[in-house]
Amino acid sequence: MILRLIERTAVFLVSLAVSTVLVFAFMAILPGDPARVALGVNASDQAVAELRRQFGLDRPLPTQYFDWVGGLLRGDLGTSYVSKVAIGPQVFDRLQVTLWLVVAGMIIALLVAAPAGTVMAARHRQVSGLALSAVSQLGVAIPAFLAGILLIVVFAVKLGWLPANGWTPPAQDPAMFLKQLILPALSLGLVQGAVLTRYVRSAVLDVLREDYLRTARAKGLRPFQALWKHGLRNAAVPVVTVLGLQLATLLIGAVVVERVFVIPGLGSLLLDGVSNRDLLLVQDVVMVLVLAVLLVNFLVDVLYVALDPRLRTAS
Amino acid sequence: MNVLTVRGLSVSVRDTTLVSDVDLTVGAGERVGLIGESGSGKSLTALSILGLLPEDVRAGGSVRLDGVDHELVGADERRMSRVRGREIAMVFQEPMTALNPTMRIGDQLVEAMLIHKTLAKPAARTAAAELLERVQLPVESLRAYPHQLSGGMRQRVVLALALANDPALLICDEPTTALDVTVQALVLDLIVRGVVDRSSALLFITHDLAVVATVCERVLVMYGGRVVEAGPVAEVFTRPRHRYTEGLLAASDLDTTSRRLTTIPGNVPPAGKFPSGCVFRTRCAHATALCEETPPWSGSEARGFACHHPAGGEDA
Amino acid sequence: AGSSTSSGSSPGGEQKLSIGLVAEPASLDFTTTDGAAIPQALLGNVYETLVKQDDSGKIVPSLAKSWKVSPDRKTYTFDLVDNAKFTNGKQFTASDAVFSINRVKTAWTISLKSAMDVVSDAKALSPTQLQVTLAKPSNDWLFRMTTRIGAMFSESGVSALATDPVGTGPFKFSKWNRGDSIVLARNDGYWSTKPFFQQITLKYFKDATALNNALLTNTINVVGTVQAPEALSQFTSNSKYQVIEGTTNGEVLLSFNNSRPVFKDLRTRQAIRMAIDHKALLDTCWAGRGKLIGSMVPPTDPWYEDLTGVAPYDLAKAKSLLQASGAAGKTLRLRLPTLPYATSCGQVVKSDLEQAGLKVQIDQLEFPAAWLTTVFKNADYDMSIIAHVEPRDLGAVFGNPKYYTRYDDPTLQADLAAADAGDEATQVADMKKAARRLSEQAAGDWLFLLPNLMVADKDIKGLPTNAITEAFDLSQLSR
Amino acid sequence: MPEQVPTTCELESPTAIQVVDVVRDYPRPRTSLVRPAPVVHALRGVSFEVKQGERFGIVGESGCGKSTLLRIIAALDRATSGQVIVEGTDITHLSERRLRPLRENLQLVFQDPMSSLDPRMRVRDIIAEPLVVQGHPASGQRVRELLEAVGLSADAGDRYPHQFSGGQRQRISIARALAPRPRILIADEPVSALDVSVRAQVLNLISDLVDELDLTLVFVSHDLSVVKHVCDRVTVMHAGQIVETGYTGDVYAAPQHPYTQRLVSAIPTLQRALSGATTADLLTGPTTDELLPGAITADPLAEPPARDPLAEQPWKGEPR
Amino acid sequence: MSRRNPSLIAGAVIVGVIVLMALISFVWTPYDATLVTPASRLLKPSWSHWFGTDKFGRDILSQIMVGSRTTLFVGVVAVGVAAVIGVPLGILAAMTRRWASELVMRANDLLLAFPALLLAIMFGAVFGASTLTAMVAIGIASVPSFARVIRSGALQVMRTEYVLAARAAGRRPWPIAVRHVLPNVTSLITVQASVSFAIAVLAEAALSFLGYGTPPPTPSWGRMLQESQEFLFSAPRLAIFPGVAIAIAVLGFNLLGDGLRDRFDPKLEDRR
Ligand SMILES: Nc1ncnc2c1ncn2[C@@H]1O[C@H](COP(=O)(O)OP(=O)(O)OP(=O)(O)O)[C@@H](O)[C@H]1O
Ligand SMILES: Nc1ncnc2c1ncn2[C@@H]1O[C@H](COP(=O)(O)OP(=O)(O)OP(=O)(O)O)[C@@H](O)[C@H]1O
Ligand SMILES: [Mg+2]
Ligand SMILES: [Mg+2]
Ligand code: NI
Repeated sequence: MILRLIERTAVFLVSLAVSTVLVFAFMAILPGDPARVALGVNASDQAVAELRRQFGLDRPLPTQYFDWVGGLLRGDLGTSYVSKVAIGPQVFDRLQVTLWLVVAGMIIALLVAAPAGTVMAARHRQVSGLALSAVSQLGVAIPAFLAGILLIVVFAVKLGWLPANGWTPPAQDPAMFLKQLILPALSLGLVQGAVLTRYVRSAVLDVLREDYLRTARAKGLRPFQALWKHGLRNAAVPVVTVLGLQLATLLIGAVVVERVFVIPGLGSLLLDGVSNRDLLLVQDVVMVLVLAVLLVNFLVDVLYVALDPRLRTAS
Repeated sequence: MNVLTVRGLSVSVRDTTLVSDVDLTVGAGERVGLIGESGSGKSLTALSILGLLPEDVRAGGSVRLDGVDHELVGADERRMSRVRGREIAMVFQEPMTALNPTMRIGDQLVEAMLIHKTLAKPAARTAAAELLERVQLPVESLRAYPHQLSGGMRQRVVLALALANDPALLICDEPTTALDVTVQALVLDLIVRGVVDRSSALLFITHDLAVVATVCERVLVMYGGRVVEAGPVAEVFTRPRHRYTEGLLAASDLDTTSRRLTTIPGNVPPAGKFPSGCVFRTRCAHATALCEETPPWSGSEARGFACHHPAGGEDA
Repeated sequence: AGSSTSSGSSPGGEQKLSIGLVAEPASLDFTTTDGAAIPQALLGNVYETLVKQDDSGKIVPSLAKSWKVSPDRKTYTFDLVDNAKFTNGKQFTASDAVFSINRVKTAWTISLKSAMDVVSDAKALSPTQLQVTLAKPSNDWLFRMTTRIGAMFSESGVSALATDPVGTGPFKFSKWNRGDSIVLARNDGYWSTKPFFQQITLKYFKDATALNNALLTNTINVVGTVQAPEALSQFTSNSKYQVIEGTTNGEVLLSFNNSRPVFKDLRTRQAIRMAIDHKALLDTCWAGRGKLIGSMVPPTDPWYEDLTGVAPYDLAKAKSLLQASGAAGKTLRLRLPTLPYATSCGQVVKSDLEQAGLKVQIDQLEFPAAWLTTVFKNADYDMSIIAHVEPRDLGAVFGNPKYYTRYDDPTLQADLAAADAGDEATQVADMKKAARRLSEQAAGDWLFLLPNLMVADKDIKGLPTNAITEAFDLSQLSR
Repeated sequence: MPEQVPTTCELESPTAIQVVDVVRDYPRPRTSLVRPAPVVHALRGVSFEVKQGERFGIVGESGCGKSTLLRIIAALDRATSGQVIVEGTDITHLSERRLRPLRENLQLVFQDPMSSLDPRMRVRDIIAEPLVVQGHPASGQRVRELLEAVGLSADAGDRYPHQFSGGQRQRISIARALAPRPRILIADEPVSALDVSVRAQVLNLISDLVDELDLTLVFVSHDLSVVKHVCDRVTVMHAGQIVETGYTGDVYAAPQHPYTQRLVSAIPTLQRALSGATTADLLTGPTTDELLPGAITADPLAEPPARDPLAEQPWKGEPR
Repeated sequence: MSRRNPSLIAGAVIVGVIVLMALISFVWTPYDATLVTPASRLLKPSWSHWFGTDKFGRDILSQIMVGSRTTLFVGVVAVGVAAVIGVPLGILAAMTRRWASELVMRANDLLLAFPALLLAIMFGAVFGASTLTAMVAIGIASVPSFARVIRSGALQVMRTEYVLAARAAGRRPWPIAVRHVLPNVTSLITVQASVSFAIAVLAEAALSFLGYGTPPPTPSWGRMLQESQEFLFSAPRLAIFPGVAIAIAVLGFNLLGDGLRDRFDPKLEDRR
């Protein structure tokens, strides 16, 4: 088990190293000179050259790369070319915002999906199961931003129950934070929940077909008890994978919802960075996202081991 | 006195009848075998006794268990769950998948006893260890997960599970087909000893004539969803009356001095495609127009057959 | 209703206001970072200039109480106020002004700094008197002093311009929640009339609809620039809100790359202007809000003339002109920045021109980066659409052959030079000439002038009708 | 058909297959970065000879290495060490191209009648595949001949495997094996998945064909009674090793090795049962390894763990 | 068989209608979908304009019809890229030696760290925002899921005895891949493709919303939705039609995927 962890950690670290190269290389081919964008269009070539020197953009690419990676290792993400402020704290702040949003969304998704998916599977031949199935199919088909827009129209503009957009850090005003979190988290959560529901359903259906569930019933457990005691943990394994992947894709996928609800998250930072050609910022944000995805995958792997004893034995 | 009484059991899925008109009794401490080739309806018969048929499959007829005051066919889950694992226990065919892979063996055993509150928790743990010992597994197996055990060991765990609450009736559905002969020998012995010690009744399903002959006292032969012949093992296997039983016995006799084996012509039809009347008539060398009528049961329930042209009978 | 707001009067009588705007600045340093968003937030509020423009476009005193121009129009003497203080506690003196003017040439990097090239000398005659000498007479210089070029910095306050601006204005910079808002607080040591609001938050929205929704749900009190004019109806019909409609400096220009052979022919350029039904275009893409102008001059400039009649909509004429010039059937690349009005108008332009016999291929270039590089710097385009929002930018856009319009017209350049050097009357006359020539030569097509559209809570007072400067003057606002 | 008495083949007939000290180790996935990867010793030095025209049986319990051995004989897998000589040619190190004569000469029939036929190919193409691969003209005539030889109607060629019963599928599998006119037929548990009545049909078919075509037969089974019926000679394998080889009748009647003794006694038969044998009688002989306490191990036969649940489900939680 | 598979039927019908609509739009639409006619802007649905018109006076039905071409194009490109790269990769990973296969799958996992939207934005920035670049990016981002599914399917096929039989007959690895493995994973490919199709349609909508998708004036449902935003209160139908179109298309492909999965699922088929 320890060895498996060591192995997974090694894979994680190597993937991380390879991704830094990929991300850096990708940024290097991005057209648009960051110095020129920062200086405006009529800037003299001389001023541009000066700025390039100041940012170290005139050095050979390998030097720039190792400088950047060295900085990352020290936890120093550098200084933005455009706004001239340290990137680290900014990315950290935005990441927090996105994490709140994504985690709240996933919790809602899970709260929706776990019972709905289970009921759908357990009653997949009955009207209630089919109806739920149809609803979730529809949910899957609605883009999150459309859901967001609809939620705003109904709950913010028409009913006026909640603010239409904006973001307040929880430390500043917890009540406002919650109010502003609800709608965006719902629009992420309901749509992701619909997707997740389908996975829960198929995982539970698979488990329902397993022989050991029949054994459990032959022991005298009622169908629901059997599912609860023997099925859920086994069904959790595939669901955890999907959950991990959703969490990872949502970190960037939330950008659409961030746009609709005017939330200063990591995704909007990335979009701003791209349109301002704030190269270093983009590079850092992409790296943070990649790190997050790899980390989530790593954790999912670890969670498997906890869930599935078959993975634990090392003879 | 009969532990299990099955009368006119039929099983059908949508418009196809898979099992029809099965009568079957198992007396206390009696070991009854149910044999037949693949698809003859053995498993469905067993599952309908336990009420564990797959979803869209329906059972009809009557299944009564001694000591249970209600009909088992069509009983609701709540009542059935009290019978399952307590009065009737079952060992399934596939030992590799019958156990929950994420739960320790000990916990699965203890659970079996806690469900029916036959024992309190601490006592159940000791009982679980004893059970393992009975099926000749080391006590350490309590802490093992299923994947750490071999197929034979798992099948013994399943057997231990089934025996946990001293059931009145144990049903084994091909419990050893997935096992090697040496392991099969051990498991068969454990099953027989288990039921004899508890003086439980045993309904043993297999397609292996030799196994059923070794384990059981009485045997029922199924074909095409019907019981075609029944009787004491020694009698059915030495003087078969139904032509199918006769064919089966011949085909499984590998001890012939001839290099060629006797065969039953043709193939087993798929479910629902069995002929009307005598289900065996399309493959029977003795079939006549008479066989288009369903043959009545001849003889008693304890020894009888359903054939218009029985072997060793009037035309002998 | 019912939801809490981030503004409004709190029990202590502290007045707060929240204004929704579209483009968030990338930095707070307009000396090295281009773009209109920084002066919009800081100029006139945090930084002040010696002179400023009033609502009607006239140049009026600000940090300079008065000024005199020498007869040769080359020497300007300013009398400065004596009670202005920077927010870092330093007194504002003439030497700060000298420092600020000289610093433009040495430390600024943005292109606009060239407006200061004409200055040959600046010196402090006394702590309250400043003398600036120009190399040649220039009307434009004094005007540019009303823009960010003329912003007054403290010698000891320029170390962290990007994050910590220091000025003499009615507000001081308080906080920047990046990606969200900039907070300005009242400068209680302000030398002149102190603003009404204690705190003003400038909230930035990338999405026009979100901006409207924020007002509808009381998250903000003012929509600073309406980017979705079609949605205005929901406010006009609601008595809780006031809608302000005025003019701006933003000429939405359908620019031609005049260096391309196809645009060398005057007939082609004229044909394009005539093929476009400007009225219908304004109606479809900006909900009819805005003003049709026939040249590069907004109505608030002294030399404005209505030139919409120079090239009236005439599809038949456009067709025949295109036939005559041989441009009919050619494909032109219309490379649009990703901005709402450009995307919207581009589709109308395409449709109109195609009816006249041209083929138009639309590309979208991400704004600012990709558009600036491709269209603006490399002039790799046939046509584009962009609003030129700098004040009095006719000369900048068409007077310089190296500019992205690549318009090289010696006659026009001569007119512009004369206008800059002459007295006020000459300036107006020459500029009118230039504007008319531009229109007749069809150097581009002026689709319309962006309106100054604002929506605010009914009780907000002091909102400017016209937005003709770079600044958004917050000090006049009250409730 | 005249009845045939099992004949032991003459000793002087030439050797068809010679297996010399074959070892096969399978590496298992590493569990440690430092320790060497654990190894499964599937075969631990197996040697035997099969004469031409002989019917040779191999029995042994699950996992003892029977299939591995067959794969090595058929050059579908490489031995870790040792030699396999088929009709005089050492095939152990031949390149795939030089193996062509072997591929024609030696053909296989597998256990699972479902999994050994490609469900997406017509029976005709399945049977013709060995011919096509080896560049023979795949005439419809030959396919019909083969179908007929295994007792299927000629129109069976147009259908797909799932339209046949288990026994019929096994016939198709046999027809395919016979297509390139092999001299050696290797059958890996060909009847273990079949019902008794079908088993009899298939066993008869194999017997008949082997006689008719004068084939050398290597027949693998875990069921000693089947081997005893089909084969002249048998070798008993246990844990990757051969424990006993001899004429089937002898081995069955008088097993020498303790393992063979246990194996033979564990086989339930009708005769013994009817003469009163009980389950306890199956258990004579030395006890199984399994019975030794503390034998909890990772099951070598366990399926690879469900590491990759994702793989089974297309991912659709993508950007929205 | 499909008699009892409503998902499959519903999915096939919806997808069929979309394909038909796209095909018809090449030869006929009620109006020119890109022609700006200020005179008829913002018309309510009527007999002459069934779905009404947008702010440019363009007929919405015509735009929806032409937009279905974009939708299909998007799906075909994204799924095409994903399948063309992912399927061989998956088969390769199943058929090669352990370390090579491990390498392929690790590279695949790495790609998983670049979610579709991120990749699309980065591609858009480098190669310019267009439907094609966005969809190539989405396609590349879908490669991992294809490769994984195909690999696990191919591994199962590789374990079957008919592959062993083919080898015994003398077939080389690549012919086996083509003759036996590929045909037996086609069902998986089809299922995965229909699901990826749905993902691509959603991604296009999201990207158009962010301004990284289909540039105007090419009609696209995603962009129509984005353009309709300022009319949410005055003319919500502008959002409803494309919104419903997207939802129905995604629903159609998802249903098709589910239906195909049930159709091909051996567990469901073998269930007795
Ligand atoms: N859920 C079901 N739906 C349709 N047919 C079914 C179902 N379950 C079983 N059958 C059919 O019923 C028949 C009898 O099945 P059953 O499982 O009882 O056979 P069996 O005698 O146990 O065979 P085996 O030896 O293969 O286990 C078979 O032909 C089977 O195909
Ligand atoms: N490709 C492989 N990789 C690793 N181990 C293998 C491989 N093939 C076989 N083994 C191992 O080698 C041993 C012998 O396997 P083999 O399949 O030859 O047994 P068998 O006698 O044919 O068993 P069965 O009767 O179950 O078919 C087993 O322990 C098996 O797990
Ligand atoms: Mg069965
Ligand atoms: Mg084997
Ligand atoms: Ni009969």
